[in-house]
Amino acid sequence: MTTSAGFLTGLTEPQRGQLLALAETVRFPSGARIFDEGELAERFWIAEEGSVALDVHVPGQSPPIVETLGPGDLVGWSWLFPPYRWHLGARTLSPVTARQFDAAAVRDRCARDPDFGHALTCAVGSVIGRRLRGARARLLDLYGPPRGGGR
Amino acid sequence: MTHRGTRTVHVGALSRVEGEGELRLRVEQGRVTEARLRIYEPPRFFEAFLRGRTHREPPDITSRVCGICPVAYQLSACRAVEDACEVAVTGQLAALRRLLYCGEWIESQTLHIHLLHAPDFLGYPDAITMARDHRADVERGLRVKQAGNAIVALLGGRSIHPVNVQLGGFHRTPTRAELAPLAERLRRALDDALHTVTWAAGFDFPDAGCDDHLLALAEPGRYAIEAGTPTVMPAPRSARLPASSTRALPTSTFPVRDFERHVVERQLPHSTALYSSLDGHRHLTGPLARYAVSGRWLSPLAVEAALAGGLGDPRAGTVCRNPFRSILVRAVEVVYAIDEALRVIDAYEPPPAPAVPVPARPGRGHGATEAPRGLLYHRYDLDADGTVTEASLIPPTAQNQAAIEEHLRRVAQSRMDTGPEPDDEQLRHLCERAIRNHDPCISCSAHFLDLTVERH
Amino acid sequence: MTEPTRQAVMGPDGLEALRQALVRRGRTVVGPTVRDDAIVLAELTSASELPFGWGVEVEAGRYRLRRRSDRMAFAHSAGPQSWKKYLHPERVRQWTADRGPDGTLTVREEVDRPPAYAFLGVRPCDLSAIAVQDRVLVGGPHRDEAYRRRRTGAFLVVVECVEPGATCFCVSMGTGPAVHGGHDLALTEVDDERGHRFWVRAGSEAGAEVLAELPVRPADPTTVARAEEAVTRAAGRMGRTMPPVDLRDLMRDTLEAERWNDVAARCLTCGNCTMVCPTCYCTTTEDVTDLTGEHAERWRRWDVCYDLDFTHMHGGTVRRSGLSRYRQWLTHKIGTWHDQFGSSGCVGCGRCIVWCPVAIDITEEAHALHAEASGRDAEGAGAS
Amino acid sequence: MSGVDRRPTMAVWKFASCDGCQLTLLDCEDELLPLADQVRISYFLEATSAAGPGPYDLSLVDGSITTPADAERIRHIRDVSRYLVTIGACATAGGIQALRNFADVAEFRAAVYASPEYVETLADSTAISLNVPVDFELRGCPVDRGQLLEVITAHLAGRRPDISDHSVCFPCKRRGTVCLPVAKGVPCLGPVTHDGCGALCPAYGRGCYGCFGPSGSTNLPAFVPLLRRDGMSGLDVVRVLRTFNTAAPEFAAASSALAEAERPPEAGQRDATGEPGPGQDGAAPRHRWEDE
Amino acid sequence: MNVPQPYQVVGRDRETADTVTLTLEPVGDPLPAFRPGQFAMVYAFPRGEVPLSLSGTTPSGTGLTHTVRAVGPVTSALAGLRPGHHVGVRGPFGTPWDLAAARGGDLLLVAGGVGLAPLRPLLLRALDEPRDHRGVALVVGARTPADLLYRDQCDTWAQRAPVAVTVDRPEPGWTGNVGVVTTLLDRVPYQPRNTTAYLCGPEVMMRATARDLVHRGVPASRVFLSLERTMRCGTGHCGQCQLGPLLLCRDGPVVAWDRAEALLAVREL
Repeated sequence: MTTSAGFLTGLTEPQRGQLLALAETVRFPSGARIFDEGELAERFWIAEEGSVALDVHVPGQSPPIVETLGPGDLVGWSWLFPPYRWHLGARTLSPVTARQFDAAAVRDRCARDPDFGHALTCAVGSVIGRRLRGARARLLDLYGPPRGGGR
Repeated sequence: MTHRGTRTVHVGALSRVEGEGELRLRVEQGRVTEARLRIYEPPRFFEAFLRGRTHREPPDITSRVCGICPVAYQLSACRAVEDACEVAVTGQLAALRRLLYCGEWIESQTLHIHLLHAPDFLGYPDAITMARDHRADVERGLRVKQAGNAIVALLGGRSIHPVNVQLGGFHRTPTRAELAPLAERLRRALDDALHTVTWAAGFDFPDAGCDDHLLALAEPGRYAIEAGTPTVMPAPRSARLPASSTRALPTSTFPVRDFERHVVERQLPHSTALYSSLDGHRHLTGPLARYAVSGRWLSPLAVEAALAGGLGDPRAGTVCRNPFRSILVRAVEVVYAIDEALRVIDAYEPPPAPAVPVPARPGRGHGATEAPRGLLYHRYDLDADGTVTEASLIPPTAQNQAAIEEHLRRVAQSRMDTGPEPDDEQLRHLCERAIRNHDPCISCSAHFLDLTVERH
Repeated sequence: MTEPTRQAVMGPDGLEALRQALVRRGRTVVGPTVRDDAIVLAELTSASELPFGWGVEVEAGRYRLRRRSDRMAFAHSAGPQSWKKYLHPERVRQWTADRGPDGTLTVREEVDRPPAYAFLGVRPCDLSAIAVQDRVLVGGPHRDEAYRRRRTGAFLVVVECVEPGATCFCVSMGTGPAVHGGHDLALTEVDDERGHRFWVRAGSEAGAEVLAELPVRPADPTTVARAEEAVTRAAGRMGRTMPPVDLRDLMRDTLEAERWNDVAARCLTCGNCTMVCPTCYCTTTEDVTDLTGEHAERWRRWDVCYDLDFTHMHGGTVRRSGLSRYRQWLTHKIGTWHDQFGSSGCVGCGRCIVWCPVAIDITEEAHALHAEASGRDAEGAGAS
Repeated sequence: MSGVDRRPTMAVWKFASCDGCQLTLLDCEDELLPLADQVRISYFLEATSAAGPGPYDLSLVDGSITTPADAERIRHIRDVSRYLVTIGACATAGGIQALRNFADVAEFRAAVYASPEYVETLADSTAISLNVPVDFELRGCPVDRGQLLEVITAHLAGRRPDISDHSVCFPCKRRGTVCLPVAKGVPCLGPVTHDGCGALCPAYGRGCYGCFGPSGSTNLPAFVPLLRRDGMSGLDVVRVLRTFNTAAPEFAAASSALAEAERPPEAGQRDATGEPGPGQDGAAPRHRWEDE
Repeated sequence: MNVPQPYQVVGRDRETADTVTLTLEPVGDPLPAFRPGQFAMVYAFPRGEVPLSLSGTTPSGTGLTHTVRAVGPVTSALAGLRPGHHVGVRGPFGTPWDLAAARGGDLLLVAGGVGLAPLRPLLLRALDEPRDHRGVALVVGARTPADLLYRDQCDTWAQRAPVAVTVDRPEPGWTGNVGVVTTLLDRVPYQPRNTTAYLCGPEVMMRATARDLVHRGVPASRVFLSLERTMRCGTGHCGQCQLGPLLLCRDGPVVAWDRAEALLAVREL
């Protein structure tokens, strides 16, 4: 099991520098929508402060929250894989400061520098894996009422 | 609602009988033209699936025909298969069988007397309600019943579907020491059973009679239970319905092997039970028949009980033909069974082996015993390795069905004739009582009553 | 006051004298006797009820009583029952509880008064089994009082084993065939040209007192030599062995072995092995109520790790597969018992082998696990 | 009785059966009247003519479903019952009458009745739980009196009934009976049979014949060879598995596998242990209307 | 004497829809003092007994606090009790949370669902004795916000120590974290190598959390889990609570991960 102590810990120091060189710092007020399901994934973020909710649009409901992200977490990975469209939405639950990346530029960098590309892909893969494990754990409904016994 | 004309009265789901059936009466212009006991208890096909089983299996399998009288089924089956294999079970093993059967008589007859039948005479829907006013009587019945069950449980392992009976005898026979506490209990039950006779003698019995042929096993020297020869006491010739107490008529007998030549089963559309007749006549088996053909062989204590119960002296040939008074005959039979059980226990010596061998041989065997409700006949055809190739079971209630229907018709008619025409509810109540006189075992007959009265 | 006799020789009539001496002390004397085609344990109303001249032939899944050519009373291996039947009864009431009209709860501890037992004919393996149950039931911070009341002061007459069965392996477990203490009296049976007799030794003061009342003669060297020789010979005639390794390590290291699949395919999970085992002690509880619901009782009864309910939690059964339940039994018996109670739970009596209807053999399984582990080690060594 | 009757109501229902399991209630001689103080017996045809209206707190169901009308009736009973307990092998596993499931019911009917067309029946005899949801199943042919009382008293106290799923070997050993297969080579179904009787047959020197059906944990493929070792033929094993719990899934699977292996070249209809009939090929009961 | 001692319900707090906290005081002599992590066998007349961990402290010092979730007949009966009702109690049984192991270092408490209950007395003790430790942090996972135990108290604790809460399924209006409890292990401060962790919750959740913590550098011998198996006697005699070499009523319920890991890795052990 990998540590989840920040997305960037998956990269070496030089790679981290290379990636951060492509970033600009952005701020979102509380309650701002960062992106929405189905849009083209042109940017992504690494949260530095504040809390981001991943949500999904359901007609007639306020969007249910699938997971919340905090400082150090990668916000968005759909930009790395075709069709480059967000499969969830994201909005801020508090004022958020984040590093923002241009997806095309990062992909371009990956294409030109396979070592960097590999490292970044692994780091994103590890985040996806962790979220998948979390999703599965929640699917088990471990805290729910006991089942299967009967007797 | 009461009205003259034609109507159908329906008693759905008879209560305080064993099994499921309904009753239908058709009344046309004040005449009861038809009384039908419809058994809707679903068929279970015992005779079909006995085929292909080994000759050792019928006692356990046929036990499951009826949870009320499993011992009757087990022992009729044993007798029939042993007959086919030409083996006779005698001595202490036979005595133990009689003891086991006494247990079933005591518990089953007492169940009927106290829990099913007595509430009719005292005007309660059931024994539990009756116990609010007559707790001592109900408890006394439960004690006697428990003593009967104790016999079956000791000899058989458990009171319903006992496990210890096998062809040739038992799997394990008791020691004298094991029987001793039973005797102690039976002696107390005997006082209770005698008390029950005098209690029941105080009931108010409607005047009724029956003109059926009476069929029961007889075994000169003792009251037939687990063995005997089919014996017929014919219906009185008189055109008048006989009084409830009559004189014995000369009896005739036939061998068990000829049973199916005399007792013929036929099927009617309204019932899953089979009807049967005796040489073309309506006949009745059960306590009235047994008392008529074997009464003189009752033990002195049981004869005293009969006299105290107002049944007359069976040694002098008094026959009871009032179905309502069958409760008294049952109570006397319980006294007899307890008395007899004590006699067997007293004379008991453990046999050298728990069973005699019953090797398979091809042939046909017949067996009949007196179930609490009447004569129960089994017949098996075996092939060389003992496989059952054909089986026939004729339970008492199937034999009694025609007689029961006739009694119903008469009871209903008599009520119509002697007063204002009863409403449906009164008729239903009357019919249910009349049926309970016979303690019909519908599960057995599954092959049985909702009263539907058609009034046209 | 004279020093009580510590050893002696007595004839077979001494057994009845012994029984009577014990009865005079208010004891219920229990010993082996023949019933239902087996040598079972029952209260003895006469020493003549002992199985004189009876032996047994045993194999995995098979037990047959047979006549012996001699008069030996204790020349038979373990029967279907063990002393736990008396010391750790199959069902015991622990308390009764009543709720008063005001809702107050009154709980009364059940303090029964069991008989003072004397066990006549305890085999050395079974003596070890009693010691094992002592450690489990009264050796920890909490004591099982029902056991303690029965065990405290039970008088143990051990008979050393001179006729091991084909399923015996007490030598492997270090529990027999000779006795090594823990008894009140020890007997060794000899039947030869000089007659049928017993070499008797006292193992406690209580034993010495009883011995002093018996019709004995001084121990003669021949009898002692014959007796010792018979026990030594018995040690060499064990029908089974355990693999000569640390079984605790073996069990710990083979939890995922293939062999478990093999034995699981054969095991009926019927629980017979645990029921006949002289050390298996597991229990479950029953909370019973009367019809009014105002009176309740707590009972404890033998339970078995083969029962699905044994590991039933609100979410379901932990050990669902037959494999896991057989593995639990075996690894507990000869492995984790050490961790829990400081000794093996197996004494080598062979009962579980004999009384398993499908002839599963604990020693065979241990050997197979050992072979599998060794094979794996060898493979592992080759590969490196 | 003054005031409101707060006793829970109980109903007893009967389907195809021998009546023995409901009779067991009347056989509780010591407990019957005290029980009636605690529960109102609202519907129990065998014992009372007074039929109280539903719904019922506790329904005891005896018997199996064998007719179209009964299949309908049990659904109604489920609707009016808060807690439904099946009592006995018929209600819990289809009973001995489920032997028809392995045979041709039309032939069975013709064998017993001269005018089979009068008799309406389903091809299969099915357990109640295959027709409606069941809250608790009590085994046995017949049920054990003590267990029946335990189910009722536990229900009254809100306890879980103390009814074990383990094999007959447990109580057999607890009562100190010597094992019949091991000590005498007598075939015994104890190791695969559900406890409840307290190991009655072995105590009477007779091998268990499985009247409580399969235990919670069976291994029939490993067990059948033991019966063969103790002298039963393949057909004997089929017969012993096809008695009072013939349609219990574990027994049905083992008996069908064996029957297939043992099938004589010409399996006549007279062999009640012949080929599996309709209804055995799947878990779900198939109700077919035999009489139209 | 090992029979239930009568205790009287003196307090009852509803925590969630199916969970209540009972405060009990002895009717007669009190049982020996319970330490956080230990459990009692609590008897609900006439249904039976269940093991319940201590979930709090009482001012009297003789009382017991247990939080019980109604999942079966006995727990339902207990959850339905009212002040004045009697129960029977046996105990204390089992191993306590090893608080000494954390002396001078950080304490990290990770709770899942009703697993917060056995950790509460440990937390309260740690908060009461701040000089013994460097810091205390609490991480809590629950199914839904409505399933959170001790919600008001969580707010109070949060003023004294870092408290992070996450839920699997948010409800409208929930503004906190959503996700599994392990995602919070980065949101509270602790120095892994100098941390003692106490986990209580479903076994799957404890396994994942223990692995994550060890990966972060928390020594396996200082990750404590409260394990659960069937318990009948509490006294080490019934054999039902075995987990390999452990008798959980005696050697547990609190077990360190360096012992538990291999045991929990074997299926159906």
